[in-house]
Amino acid sequence: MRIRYFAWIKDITNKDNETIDINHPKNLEELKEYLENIYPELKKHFLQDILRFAVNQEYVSENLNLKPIDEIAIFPPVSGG
Amino acid sequence: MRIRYFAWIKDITNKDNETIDINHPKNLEELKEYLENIYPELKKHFLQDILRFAVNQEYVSENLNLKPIDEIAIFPPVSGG
Amino acid sequence: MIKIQKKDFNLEEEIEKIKNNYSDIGALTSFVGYVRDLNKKKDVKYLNLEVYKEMAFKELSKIENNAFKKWELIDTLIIHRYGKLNVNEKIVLVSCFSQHRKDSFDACEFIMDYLKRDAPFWKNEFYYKDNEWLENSS
Amino acid sequence: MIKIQKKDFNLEEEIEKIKNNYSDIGALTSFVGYVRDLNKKKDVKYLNLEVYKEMAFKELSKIENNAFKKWELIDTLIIHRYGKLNVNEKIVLVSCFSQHRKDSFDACEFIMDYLKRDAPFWKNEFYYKDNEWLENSS
Repeated sequence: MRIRYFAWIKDITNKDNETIDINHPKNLEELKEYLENIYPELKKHFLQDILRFAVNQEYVSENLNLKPIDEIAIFPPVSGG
Repeated sequence: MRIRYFAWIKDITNKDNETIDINHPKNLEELKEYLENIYPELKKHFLQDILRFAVNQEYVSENLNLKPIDEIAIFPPVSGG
Repeated sequence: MIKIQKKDFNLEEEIEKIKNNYSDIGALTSFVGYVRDLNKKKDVKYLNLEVYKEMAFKELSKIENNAFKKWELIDTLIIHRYGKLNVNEKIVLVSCFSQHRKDSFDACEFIMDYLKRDAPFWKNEFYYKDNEWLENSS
Repeated sequence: MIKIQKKDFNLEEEIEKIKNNYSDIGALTSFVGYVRDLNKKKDVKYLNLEVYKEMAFKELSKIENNAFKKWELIDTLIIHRYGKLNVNEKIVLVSCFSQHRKDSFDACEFIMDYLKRDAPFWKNEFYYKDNEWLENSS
């Protein structure tokens, strides 16, 4: 599955996207745990519940199951307009 | 005093303005009576209370006293915009 | 700024002329009114728009001033045309410039509402067989 | 129509392109957002505007569709820029075309509110000494 990062999330991950190929997380909560291990700084932002998640370009707020072909995006509150 | 007519009022008066020089009406009610005599068709519109009056380019709804230098305008409801 | 004119106008140019004077504008709401092809279920050929010009300036200035009292505005622009206007032509532009969007939205709608109610313009709408003086509903 | 682009746009041209397709449009409300010279009490040099383009199209389409369900609209136009934007440059245009003005006013404000809340754009605002990622207040 492909993970995309936007705005200041990229400063934490040092990349704007990456692909997780094997033993992929089964759902969003597992993905968060997986990413917390790689990027410990993400943990506090996950805990504060300020970030937004999109699966295949749609907002998700529940613990959706993930498929290997999904594109998951993680980003801070938006500021367009 | 100068009287100005707009929109379909001009079709009743057959002019878009006229000047009343002597023995001028002292107030708006006297002016209406004066004009009703010249243009009988105006009477029903005055009675229906649909027309609007402006003295020196300001709306008036009361029986304002008039001075010889005043410009009085009589017109139907507006339709700009 | 208030302009009452016969000729058409270019939105980009008119708006830029105002915008160029300020760097603190974050929001602009603009309303444009057009001549429609159909009104009162009749095909419209064109409008003849009459104005009481001296009073229109006074009345639109009053409405603008009231908007400035009610909202945080940086500038406003009102252009109203008169004379013969064909279907699809612009009739009116109201633009409200502010720092934040809520002020510009509310002020623009307020100015349009009062312009429709009080500004001394009259539309004489010409159809294929006859014509009619319009009245704005209040 | 939704456009997500780096380059600037001309209001008159973009609006006329839509307006030319219809003769029953009587009302157009447009909102334009600009880069301001001052924010958070700091002098702004420029913005870097980031977008999640594929999602922005989807999200803006949803918002447009919701506006069409709620109001009598003839057409809508949303242009949102991204990349480096200097002070005074346009960021966004939302235009709502309808027969009557109330629909265009309400729909335009609705689209702007939801665009600000949900469309995946991020402003990285550069001041003279530092920079900051902004967040829209909800």
